[in-house]
Amino acid sequence: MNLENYFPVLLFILVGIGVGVAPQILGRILGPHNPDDQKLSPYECGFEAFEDARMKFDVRYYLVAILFILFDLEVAFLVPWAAAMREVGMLGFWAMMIFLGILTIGLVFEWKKGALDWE
Amino acid sequence: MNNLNLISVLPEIFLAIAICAILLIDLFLSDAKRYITYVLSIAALIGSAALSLCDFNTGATVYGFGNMVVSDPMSGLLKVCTCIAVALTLVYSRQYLEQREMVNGRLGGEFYILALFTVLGQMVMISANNFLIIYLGLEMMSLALYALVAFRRENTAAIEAAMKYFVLGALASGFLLYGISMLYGATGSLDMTEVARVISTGAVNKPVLIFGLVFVVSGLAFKLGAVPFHMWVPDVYQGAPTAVTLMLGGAPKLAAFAITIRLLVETLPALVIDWQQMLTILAVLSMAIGNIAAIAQTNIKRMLAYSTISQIGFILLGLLSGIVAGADGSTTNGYSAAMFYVITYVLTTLGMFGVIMLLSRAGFEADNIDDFKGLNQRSPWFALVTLMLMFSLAGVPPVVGFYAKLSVLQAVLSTGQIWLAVIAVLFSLIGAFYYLRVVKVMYFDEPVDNSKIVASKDVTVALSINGAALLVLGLVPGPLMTACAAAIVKTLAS
Amino acid sequence: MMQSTFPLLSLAIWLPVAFGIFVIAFGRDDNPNVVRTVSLVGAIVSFLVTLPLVSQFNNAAHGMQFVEKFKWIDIFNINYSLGVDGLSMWFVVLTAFITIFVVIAAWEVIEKRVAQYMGAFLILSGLMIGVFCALDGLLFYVFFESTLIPMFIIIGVWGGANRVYASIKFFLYTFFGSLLMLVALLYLYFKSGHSFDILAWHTLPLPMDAQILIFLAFLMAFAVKVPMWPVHTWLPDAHVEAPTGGSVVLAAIMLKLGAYGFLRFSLPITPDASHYLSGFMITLSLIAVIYIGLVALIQTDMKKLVAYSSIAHMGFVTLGFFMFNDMAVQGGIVQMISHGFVSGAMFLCIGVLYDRMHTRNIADYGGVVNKMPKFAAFFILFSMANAGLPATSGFVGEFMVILGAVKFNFWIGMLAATALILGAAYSLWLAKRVIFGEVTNHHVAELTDINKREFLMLGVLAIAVLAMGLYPAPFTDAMQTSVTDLLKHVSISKLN
Amino acid sequence: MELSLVHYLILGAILFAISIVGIFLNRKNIIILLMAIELMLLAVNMNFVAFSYFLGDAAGQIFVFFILTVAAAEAAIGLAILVSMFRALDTINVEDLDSLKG
Amino acid sequence: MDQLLASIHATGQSFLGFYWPLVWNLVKIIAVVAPLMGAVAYLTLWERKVIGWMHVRHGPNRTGPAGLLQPIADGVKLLLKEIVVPAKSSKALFLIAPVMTIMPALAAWAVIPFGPDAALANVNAGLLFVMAITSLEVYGVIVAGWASNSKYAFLGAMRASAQMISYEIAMGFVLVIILMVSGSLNLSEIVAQQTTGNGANMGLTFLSWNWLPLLPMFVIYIISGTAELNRHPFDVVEGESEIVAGHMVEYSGMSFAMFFLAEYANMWLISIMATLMFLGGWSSPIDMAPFTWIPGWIWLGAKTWFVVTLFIWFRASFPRYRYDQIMRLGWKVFIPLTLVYLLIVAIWMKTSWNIWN
Repeated sequence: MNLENYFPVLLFILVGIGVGVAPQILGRILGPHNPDDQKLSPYECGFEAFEDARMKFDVRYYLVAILFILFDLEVAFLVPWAAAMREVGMLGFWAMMIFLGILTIGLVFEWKKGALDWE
Repeated sequence: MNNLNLISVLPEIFLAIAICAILLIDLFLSDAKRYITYVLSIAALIGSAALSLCDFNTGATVYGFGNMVVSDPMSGLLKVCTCIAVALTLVYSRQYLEQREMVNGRLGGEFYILALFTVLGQMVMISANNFLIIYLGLEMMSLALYALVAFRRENTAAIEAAMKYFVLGALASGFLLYGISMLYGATGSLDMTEVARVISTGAVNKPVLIFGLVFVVSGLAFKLGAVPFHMWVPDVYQGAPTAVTLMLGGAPKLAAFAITIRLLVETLPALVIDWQQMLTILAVLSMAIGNIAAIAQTNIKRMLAYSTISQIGFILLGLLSGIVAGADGSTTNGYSAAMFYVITYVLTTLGMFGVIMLLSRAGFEADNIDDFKGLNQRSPWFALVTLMLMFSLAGVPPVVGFYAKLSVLQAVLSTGQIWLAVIAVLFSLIGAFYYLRVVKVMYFDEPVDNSKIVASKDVTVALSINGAALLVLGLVPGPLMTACAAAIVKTLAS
Repeated sequence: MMQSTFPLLSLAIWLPVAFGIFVIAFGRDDNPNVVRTVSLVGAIVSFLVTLPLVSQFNNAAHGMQFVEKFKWIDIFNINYSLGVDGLSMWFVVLTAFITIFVVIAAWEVIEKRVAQYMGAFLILSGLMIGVFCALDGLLFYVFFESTLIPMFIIIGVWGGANRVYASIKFFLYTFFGSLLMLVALLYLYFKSGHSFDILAWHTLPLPMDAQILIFLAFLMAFAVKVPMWPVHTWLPDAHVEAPTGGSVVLAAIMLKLGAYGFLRFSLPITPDASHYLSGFMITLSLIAVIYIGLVALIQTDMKKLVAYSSIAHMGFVTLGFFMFNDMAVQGGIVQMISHGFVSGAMFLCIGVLYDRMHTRNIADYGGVVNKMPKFAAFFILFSMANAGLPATSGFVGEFMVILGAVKFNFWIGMLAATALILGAAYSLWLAKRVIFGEVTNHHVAELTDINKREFLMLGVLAIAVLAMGLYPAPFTDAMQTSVTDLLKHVSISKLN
Repeated sequence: MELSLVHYLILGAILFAISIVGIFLNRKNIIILLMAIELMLLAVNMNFVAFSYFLGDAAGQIFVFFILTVAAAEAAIGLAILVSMFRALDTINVEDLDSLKG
Repeated sequence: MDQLLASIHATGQSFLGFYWPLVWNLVKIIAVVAPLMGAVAYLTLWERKVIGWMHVRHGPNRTGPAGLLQPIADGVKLLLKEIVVPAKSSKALFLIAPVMTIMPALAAWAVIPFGPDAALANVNAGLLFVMAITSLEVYGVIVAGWASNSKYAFLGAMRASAQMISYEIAMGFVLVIILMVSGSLNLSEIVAQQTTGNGANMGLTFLSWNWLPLLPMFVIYIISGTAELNRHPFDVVEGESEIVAGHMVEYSGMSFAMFFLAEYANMWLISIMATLMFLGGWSSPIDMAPFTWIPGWIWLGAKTWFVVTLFIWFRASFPRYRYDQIMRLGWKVFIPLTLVYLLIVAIWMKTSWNIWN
């Protein structure tokens, strides 16, 4: 393992954070700072907020998240296979075909169950 | 992957294909035709059982998928039992599920499919010869079970049970995995045959191994529901829909038994002294807590949960008194005794929850022991079946539960642990008390509600066969015992 | 051993069981008479098949007769092995015999779930015969334990007000005892090189401490069943709450299972421990005989009184067994058989009264003779037999035991003999209070005498009691050889 | 300082211990419970990767791959149950899971 | 050139010793970030200009010649604005969210090669790294929405995250297909692979670029990229008419600018990725005289600029999608399509017509 190659990556991440933090501090210093109640209230088209903004939300968002996890993992499985595709031979090929077949069945299942419908 | 040997996992492959097919077919069925899913599921299980039976009959040990899986007599027998157990579960549950709209409408036949997935997971576990496969099988089963427990998501008890089951189940997997990681670190392999070989050469770090063993045993104890890792069992049994309770109280025990054998007996025979001690503690505690706590229960599912814990104690008792090497084919030993115990226990549990579901109706769960009041007057036949089940659990001859206890006790005594046998016997006396209580309410009390018990033909037949099987096995336990012994001997010899 | 060509014992065991299952499976409560008739036929047929045992029994032969042996559970080397000798032969017949009366006694009395009642008794009968016939330790245990299930149900379902308590107590007491026996059986199994053969165990050398532990384990099982003081407390409850048939079977047969166990297991397998602990056993027996006799005296409930008297009588039996001489042991066995008739008859009598008055309280009766002369005659007869007056079967057994006891130790003989007086006291006093005197109340005044069915039933038993009292030879002759063999065996130490 | 196998194992053990403490001592929020479970699996992964690297055996890393996958599936189900629970009980407090007892 | 580098290294080493690699890498990073920031700034101007032209307007033209100083003026203005932190918000998270948004947008550039061997970190798993770090983008969005404690922000964040992850799957598939055909996760090698093949042999390198055999994937990548960026026509998350500005509604001043910067940095990132993966990176389209004179980085820049302009073009051309349509497109069109195409490519590669040997 040569982790040295990843050192710039780490550094870049730190710089990225720096680029995020510095302007905000700068803005804080340079900009005015005179808050009042109206300014600090959440945007509500002029109404007072009725309830906590962190309300119950549509379960479909959550469903999307779950489906995403599953499909994304599938991608994660595909990546090493794809990288080694030339080496794994026919057995590897068919193994992945079966994997994808099962996945397709899953997709069909979700589709038919309406998990992919938004309205 | 030089030896793919698909033949070694033919039952699993068949079942996997069947699941995919059923999943797709079910999508296109209307509620009126949902029974097709049911029939197909049963057919898939029977087919899988038949294939496993063929495996068992050949008596050969076949490794497949680059030694990832193994098909040996033990796996064959356990797989047959698993398939039959879940098939029976489905038969018993059908009416229950239909009445609670768990197999129609929005959910479709998902219940059946999840049930099949649990079977697949169990079969994978049973056949595993690699830590990875054990884990995958375990999770395939557990994930499906988590979902099943939470299947009635408007039911608060079920949801609570699901949450508890999930958290502690995941915890158990974590323990098991942590232990496995240690074993892997100490031996450098995930292949269980290889691990056993490496350990036998002695070139391993013993403390790391022991450390791993502790976690492995804890993880297994969690899955089996042995004290002090049992806290999920009562809550989950009680909270889950009865059909699901059966699904997780029955067949999974077989798989848990299988991985216990695979992990402890096949992989770590060198540490037998260590894990036998741990199992002794678990066994005694399980029998004690299980039996004593069961007495106080008024909810029959909860009572059966504690009863399960105590029975697990007995199974562990068998496991800890096995002899790792040197068993010849003519005698039985602790492992085959435990195997016989677990198989007959599953059979009994199936019947018991079958009866509970039978008594439940739409909008009414026969959850309390009091709901069994006067069953003999409402339906003498089912009361008789329940009587058999209860006495089997209590270990009273001539029902098969007795022979299970007998073979375990004889295994315990064969290793000279008389005090352990006496403790076991005393706790089974305590156990007899709460089983008797069920018989008491069925036979001695007047029925509270006189409504007729509606049982469909298939349930009646299945329950009758189940009850009769207990009796028949009680009268001629020999063949099954011999089968278990042969399976264990051949499996451990290879 | 003589291997029999015809499976007589199997037939004796499984015929009633088969009838029982048939009755339970197909009997319907809407025409109970059919059920009753079928059951009676079953009981009679089952009895008839046991008769060849008597006629073909070879009094002179040593060892087991009518032997059957098949492999059962191969892997444990457990055999389906049956056989009877002089110790057990009569009990097979007795069991089948008593079952007939149980069926008859229930004829009009049991109205709810007749099929289950009859079926349970038939099955129970078969299982108890199995206990007496089993020559394999595990088979014995299976039969021994299986009897609990039907009895539990019988007491619990058709019993009296406090039946739940009684039945559970009955079950747990006996279950507890037998579980320890199971451990002992398994221990012997290993000691004998993986064999459950009781006869092989008889010759198995055992060290003293092992013998004592095994003896105590067996004692737990059998003492509860007999029952011996101080583990007898389940019996009065069970008897009081059980239906008449239940009490009859309990007293007549079930108690004998325990006593029989001493003969078949404790004495021959652990002879040294038996000798060593004989003083202890004798003490317990004497306590049972005397103390329980006194307790019986003060009972106000008829059934309870008879129940305590049963315990006292069974004390005689165990007393006899631990004298280690021919006379006493034979006396014990005769006493067992006789008690089977007598106590059965006593409970049937009480059942007759209870069916009419629905009370078992002695104080509620009095002057019954005025209304039920035929019944009174029987009652007096059985009470006398219970007291052990000469010319009744009760006399033979007790007399032999006392003789044997005197031979063993005079003072023990004396103490046992005092029990005869006690027995006379509580039995006859019971008779006096219930039967004689003026008609005490209008309930008694409304009593009707026994009908043909009851007359037949009590009459046959009366004949049996008298016959055995006057001519006990068939019984003693049959057991002579076996008892001698047993004692010879017991006198040889197994220690080395 | 050179990182040895033991360092990784200790890190793994610490993570594992934290997760267990999180599961057993946490009485407030089930989400924390779920996170603790994930942490536990990560501790295991840490072990596997460390062993795998120091043993020069790829099998351990493959195992990690599978653990990650399963952990995701597990998290999905766990969250699904959590959502159902919130809808049914209107709470995600651990302490409110108390209707089943005895 | 090499000599110059060597002497710089030697000098640096002698002055800074152990810390020299750090400093040198910082220098390189700044060499990437600074132009990037410039590009981002001027992308906003370019966008406004292009849209203006398409609307037949002038676009910004007051600040500086032809409006060239407009981005600077915007920047200064934002810098001088007050950063309002709403009273009900989770303060810490509220301020961290912009950082979490901009960080991945920048860090991904660590592995982007600007020429053969001209990447900051020429790591083997470059493609994977980009996939991984861009996935973090969604955290910034959801944290911003959550921390604001405002309904609009919350809803916007929900929508945005759902949309982003939906399209990420399709994108992932596309990347896997690229990986299959190039057999490497290293971005330089992915580019290098595109300069081989039949087309390249004939001198027509652009025919060997992945865009041709993988044309559907290229299209899907571009569209998914648009959706990932929450840009028009997939900008329902900040759809001004519905939920004002989505997760950014409560932000102001520099905090707001961070989101803005991140979006445009990501635009560049997606564009350069598309260029690297489908358009042959720095290779010239035709392997002959006038084209090969132009240095690779200019080709790269030009291609990237072309793709970026595509995004702007979309914005000006398409009406906004409804949310359900967006989700349907992602799940029911793109995922099956990419899955099928993955199978096709896999089989293709197993046949004798395989063009990616």
